[in-house]
Amino acid sequence: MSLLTVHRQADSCHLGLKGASATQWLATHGVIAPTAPNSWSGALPGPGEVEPLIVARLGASELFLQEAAGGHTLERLSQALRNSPTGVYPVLREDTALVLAGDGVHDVLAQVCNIDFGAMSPESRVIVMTLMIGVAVLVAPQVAADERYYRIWCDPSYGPYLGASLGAVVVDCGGVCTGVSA
Amino acid sequence: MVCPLNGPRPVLEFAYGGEVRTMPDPASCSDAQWSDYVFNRSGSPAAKFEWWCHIASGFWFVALRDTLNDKVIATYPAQAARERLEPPESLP
Amino acid sequence: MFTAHESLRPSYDVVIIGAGGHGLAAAYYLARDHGVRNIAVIEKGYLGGGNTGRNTTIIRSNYLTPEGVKFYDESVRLWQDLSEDFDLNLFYSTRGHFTLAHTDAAMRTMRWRAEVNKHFGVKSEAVDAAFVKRALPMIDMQCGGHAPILGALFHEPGAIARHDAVAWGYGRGADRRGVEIHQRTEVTGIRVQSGRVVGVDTTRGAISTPRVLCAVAGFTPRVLDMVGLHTPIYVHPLQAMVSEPVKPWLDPVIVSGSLHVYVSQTARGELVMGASLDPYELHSTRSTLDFAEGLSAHMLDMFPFLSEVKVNRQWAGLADMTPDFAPIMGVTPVEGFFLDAGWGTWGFKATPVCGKTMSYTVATGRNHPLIEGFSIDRFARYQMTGEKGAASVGH
Amino acid sequence: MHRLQELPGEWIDRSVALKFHFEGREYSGFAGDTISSALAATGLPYLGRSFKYHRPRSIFSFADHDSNLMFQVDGVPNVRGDVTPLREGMQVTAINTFGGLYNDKARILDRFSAFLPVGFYYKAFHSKRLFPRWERMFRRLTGLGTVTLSSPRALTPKRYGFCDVLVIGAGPSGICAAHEAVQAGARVVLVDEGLRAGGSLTAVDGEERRSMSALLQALVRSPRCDVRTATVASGYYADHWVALTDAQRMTKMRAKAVVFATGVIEQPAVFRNNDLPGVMMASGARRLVARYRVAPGRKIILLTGNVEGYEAAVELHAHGVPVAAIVDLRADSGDELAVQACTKLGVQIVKAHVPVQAIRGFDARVQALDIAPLQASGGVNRDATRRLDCDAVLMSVGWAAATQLLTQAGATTAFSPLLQQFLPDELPAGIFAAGRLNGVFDFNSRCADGRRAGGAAAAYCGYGESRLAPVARSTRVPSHPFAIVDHDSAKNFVDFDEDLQVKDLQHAVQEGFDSSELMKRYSTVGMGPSQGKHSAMNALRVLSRERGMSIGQLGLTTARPLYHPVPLKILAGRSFSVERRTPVDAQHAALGAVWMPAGNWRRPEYYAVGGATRLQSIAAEVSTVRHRVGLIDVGTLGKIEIYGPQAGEFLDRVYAGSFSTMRIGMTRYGLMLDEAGVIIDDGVVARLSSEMYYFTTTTGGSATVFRELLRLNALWGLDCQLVNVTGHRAAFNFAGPACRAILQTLTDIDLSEAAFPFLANRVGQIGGVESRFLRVGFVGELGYEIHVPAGGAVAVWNALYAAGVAHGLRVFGVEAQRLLRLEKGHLIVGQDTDGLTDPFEANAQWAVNMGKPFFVGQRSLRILQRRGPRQMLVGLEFADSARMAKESHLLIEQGDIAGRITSIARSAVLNKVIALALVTPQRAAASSDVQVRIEGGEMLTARIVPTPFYDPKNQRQRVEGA
Repeated sequence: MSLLTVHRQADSCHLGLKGASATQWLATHGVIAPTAPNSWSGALPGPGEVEPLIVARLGASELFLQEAAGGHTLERLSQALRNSPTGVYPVLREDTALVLAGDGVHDVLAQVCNIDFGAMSPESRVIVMTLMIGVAVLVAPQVAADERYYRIWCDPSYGPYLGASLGAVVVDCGGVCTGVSA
Repeated sequence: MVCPLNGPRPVLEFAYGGEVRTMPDPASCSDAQWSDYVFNRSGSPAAKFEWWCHIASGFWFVALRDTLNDKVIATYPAQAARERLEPPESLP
Repeated sequence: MFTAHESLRPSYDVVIIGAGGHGLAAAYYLARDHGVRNIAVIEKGYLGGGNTGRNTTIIRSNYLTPEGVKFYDESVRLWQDLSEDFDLNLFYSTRGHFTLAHTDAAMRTMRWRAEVNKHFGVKSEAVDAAFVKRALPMIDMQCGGHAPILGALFHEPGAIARHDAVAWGYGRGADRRGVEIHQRTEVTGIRVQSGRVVGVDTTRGAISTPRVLCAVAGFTPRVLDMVGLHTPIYVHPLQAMVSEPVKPWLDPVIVSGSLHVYVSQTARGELVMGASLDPYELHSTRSTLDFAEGLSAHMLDMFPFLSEVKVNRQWAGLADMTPDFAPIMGVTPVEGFFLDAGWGTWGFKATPVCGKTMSYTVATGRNHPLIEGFSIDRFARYQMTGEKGAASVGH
Repeated sequence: MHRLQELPGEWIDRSVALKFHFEGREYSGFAGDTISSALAATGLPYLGRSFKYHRPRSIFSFADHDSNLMFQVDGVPNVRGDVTPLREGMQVTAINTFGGLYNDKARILDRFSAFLPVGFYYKAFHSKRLFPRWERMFRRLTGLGTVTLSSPRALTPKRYGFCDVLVIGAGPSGICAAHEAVQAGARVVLVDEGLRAGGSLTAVDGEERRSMSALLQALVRSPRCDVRTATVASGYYADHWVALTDAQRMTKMRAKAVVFATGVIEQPAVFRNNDLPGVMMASGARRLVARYRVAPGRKIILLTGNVEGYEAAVELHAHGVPVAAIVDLRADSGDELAVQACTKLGVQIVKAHVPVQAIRGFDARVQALDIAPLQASGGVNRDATRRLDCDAVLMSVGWAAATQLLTQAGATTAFSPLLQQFLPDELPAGIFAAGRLNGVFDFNSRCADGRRAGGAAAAYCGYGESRLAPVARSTRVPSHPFAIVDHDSAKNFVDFDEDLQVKDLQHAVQEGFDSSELMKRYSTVGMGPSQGKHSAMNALRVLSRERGMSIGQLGLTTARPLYHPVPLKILAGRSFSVERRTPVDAQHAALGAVWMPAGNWRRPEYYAVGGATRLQSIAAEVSTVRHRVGLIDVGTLGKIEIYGPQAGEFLDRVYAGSFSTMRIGMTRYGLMLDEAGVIIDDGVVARLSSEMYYFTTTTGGSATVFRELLRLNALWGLDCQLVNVTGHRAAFNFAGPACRAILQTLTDIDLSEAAFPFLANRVGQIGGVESRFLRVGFVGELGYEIHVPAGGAVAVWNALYAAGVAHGLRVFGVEAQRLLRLEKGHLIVGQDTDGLTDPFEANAQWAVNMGKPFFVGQRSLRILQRRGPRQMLVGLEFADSARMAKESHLLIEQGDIAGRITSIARSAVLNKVIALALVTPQRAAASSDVQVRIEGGEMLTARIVPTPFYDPKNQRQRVEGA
């Protein structure tokens, strides 16, 4: 049994990349992006722990990276991007990052999103681009200690709304929220 | 609706972009041909090639959809819109 | 009420495709006012079974363009006498009509419509929030906090009527004047020779006729294909739903563009509710759950106390839309082929005036002055009639 | 009616008494009772009134369509007594009465009913003068329950659900179908509208029920099955999308396959006074007795036309409710075993008789039934009518298949003359039907049919193979075709919701409403709350008889959702309403922002400071921008980046101006058109490098414009990439004579006129935050739009604010900005243009480069150039500054409309009222006077003047020095 929570990660950093050479460029900087569309790679930390780096491929050609506070990879990459490498286009990502975890997580998701997350294997490391109560989101199902949890990213202008709405559902389901106002 | 990028999704996740139509050459066409292109539509039900966008990913593609019964027959990458589109041999 | 005809005659002076309100009204006025009696109205389903029987029965004339206002005002005038004309109670009920404005841009549009309306003698006023609150004390002026009501366009003559009865009234009136109404008869082709209409093929045989009026709403493109005419008409479903009867509490018709709701309470006590067009082309009158969900949520934004009121039934019609939200009426490049189409979501309220003007047009071969702004060639001439601003959800 | 002795298996808990009020008096029921069962047990003679004639009515079907037993409960209208559990303290009243149920003044309508035939209302009261008066009377009488206008909004959670096989109906066939599908490995959801699963079996104890209970227990325990009772499949929608509703919530279930085991609905016999309290369906009586232990009467006549009638009599007897007589419509039933069983119980059996009329007793309930022999010819020998005393009449004459949901799913049905029932004909892929719905009536067959359908559904989803053979349909006739008996005095009801009698339907047919659909519309049969569940089949039989056509030829009317009515709250759910906020939303609030909606955003309309009025605040904000420095959040603008070798080419195609040739570090106004040449959006385009541009769109258009640009990019296939950074980047406009000096203290960029001229752009930093500076002049003063990543927005805003305050800075809102731009004559797309305005009409041809090879709308502009303008956007100055026109007031010339004000404001800096107006081209010449009609019809004179009104030579942008 673990408590149902929705948590806003205010301290993580993000970077987006587009362009035909983005994957290759990233590799030259020591970061390997997954090859399958709509998938992510990275270490698998627990819901409460920080993850070093998540690298996601959105669609076929766009890349999205999240690094927890304390990491330096994204800073290094950003510096390198100032040289305007050919065929690599930086995408400003100031996403609001939320983590939904605990017992009843699927009940919460079922109230806000028309995707059958329960049937999805977390080992497949997919990224789901979908609408959640009217907002375009990225969702990464993850698993730690046999428990499912979900990372959710959205455009920061929708962040307060999505956080508060998810928070309200979570509280309704007996959970708590941190970093968002329910 | 089955998005070529994101797989099967509820239709609410998509925006409709109208029928795929071929623009006449603006330099050589007549006013009548141009206004026909701008305004007129093939409004009758049929299997039509249409623009659809998966909203959450901003991904545009072409769907062949029967507008009589809302059945999506096939989907194609957006590049198909630049090519000459022919419906598959056998339509359901 | 109606005569059943065993078979079609070999020829008619006029063939009208579509036994909905518009087609029957045209037949009625052709017979009554223009002395044309040898008319067949061909209907593939049953009388009044299309959009006439599927609409939400709102009647108003508070449009945006001078063409629109004059046209619908004439319609409202005709409406008021129809029950007596037909000797049939249409339950034409003047209820007043509020188009709520939730943004300052909407307020500007309301004032625009009010000013144009008043210019042509149509009773409309842009009213402020306090007026709305006085007239509708039960409404949540904040609309759940999502869309505060800033004011409204109040249109006093706004009305509702028993929709089916309109078709029956015109049908009976036409029938009594010798018009033949053939139900369950489908037009399969229209014969055109040298640019002139010469006949119509149906599932019950061929007819020769020099004049064909097409009044088939969502089926217009299919009929136009038969004569090879291109128009901008596109067809989207328009859905509606109705509640169980409750004791009357809502007198006027309420429309909210921002919330995509229109609602009135019928003489039976039911709430008839609608929203905006479905977002993509479809020629099927299926219902969707999304529609019922969205409309219910917005109904409760305005009227939270209806939470426990039950929705009885959903349905849909096929709306034939044009780019400028104005109809396409009158003569066409095919001689003898007349069009009454592009009615989108507002055809019901125009039923009488369409009958009047189209009967004139069919009888004389010339467009009636009231429909000149709606001609089929206005797109090629880039002379659109910009009614779009009045019709965001303006049924 | 009275309560019977306790029996094992009953659904009520006699240890918990519940007190409630009905019509103002206190009564008591038990936990587990429904409102109707508790009321029935009180012995009250009747419990409700009919819609139209206010006839007394009581329990009829007891199957969620007793629409005359809907109640007002604790302020909630139209609560269905037959399915709503009783609660302690409930306040229950009958609906649609005038003076209470037992003293209803409107009951007089029943006496006039002979004069109120169907269609009557169409034929009367239609004088134009009198109708409003009649209508007021109708509106008092109409409707059912009463809405409590003060009741609060209820928010319910909705959820999405997913399964392989959805089984609708948990009777024997449904249970077996679910079991089979679960065994095959499928994820199954089994729903039933009843409070408990088991369907028709729940009333019967015995081997059958025990075997079903065992299967059901297995399903409940299975992790792959979800059994939901008291859950209605309210509507089938495309792609196996089914709305499941219960008292609390809706689940939108996406199934891969659906098994319909929805069963059949018992249908009434139609004879005079078949609506009297005490006349009811036998199946309803069985449920009432077995579950709630309420006897329908002490002297019961059972009217039957099928074996179920005899079975009912045997069962009722076993439950301590003897049936006095069975009247069988048939001469030879073929149900000899059942007949013998009843005879053995002492039941009098009368064969080949039809009910002629029920006789009303002093208490309004049935006190006798007149029956007459049915002759072999089909005629009724009324001379041989005889009267049987009774206090209840139970009807078991036939069924209608619950095909409503199945046909919504696209299945076709065909009428079986043998079974007298519509049966599934063609089923779409993934749709299966089983059980009595499928024409399979005896218990073992229903189970087998359920297993067959469940297995096939699982196989359809990829679990196992469909291997079970079809089950033969019943050969025994469950429904009697002649259960409709005419009577000269009518009152033989077909539709109990709408009080429709046989003659009403005959009348409709005679009037020419002779198809199923037309008859329904004219008579309103089936349009009441029960949606035809007890009336559609009999109405069709009447129509069939009148027209001499078979039922199959006529066909059922289309059954649309919802299956049972669903409250708005259940459909609405929590009702999320999307809202966007800029990163400095909290800063606005702290500064006193008064909000206005802008699309999904909220924006400060102005800032209320120190008790100033709205107009004073706006005026002060404007003045500060004109004389000192102002700061506005423009972060709601759409913000797009485009990268790639062909980025300039792309912009050349989508904007009317030229951008591929624009120098790096410069910014230019862009006008976007649609294919018809109409202005749809505008913004500024900044070239940041050779292959990278950054541009803005209007707030309202940002999402749709970006999506359309993506489409065009996909269509054209140019070598460029679009990125929408609208929410990821904040934007502020820092403007006013003092802005440059202040800004220079915050950034290392050289802001001097020479280094950073008007319409240039630069990238630098403010407080370590990467910032894009665009020197634009929307408000008409020296100014910089500063675009920064959302994460740094608060820091930059605070820095600008802090640095500016010492120089008299004020933040300003949307209203002040509107006035400032109006003084500059800048148009707002959508306000100063309408849905048909082209660039020539908007005086914006300077932003159009017709010499380019192509841009969207260009070809149409060539046509529009020749057509000439239909209206022109002009500036107006008003002579009289005391009275003011409003936006949308009309220009009038010789009685005709000559134009319309699109923007208007009182300009303090110019000391006059200025406006933009769209006018007819004839009126567009400068320096001419026009008349504007304002409120009350008064006319104001205005003069057409060139724009900009303010600083026409743009000298405010050429301020030298830092």
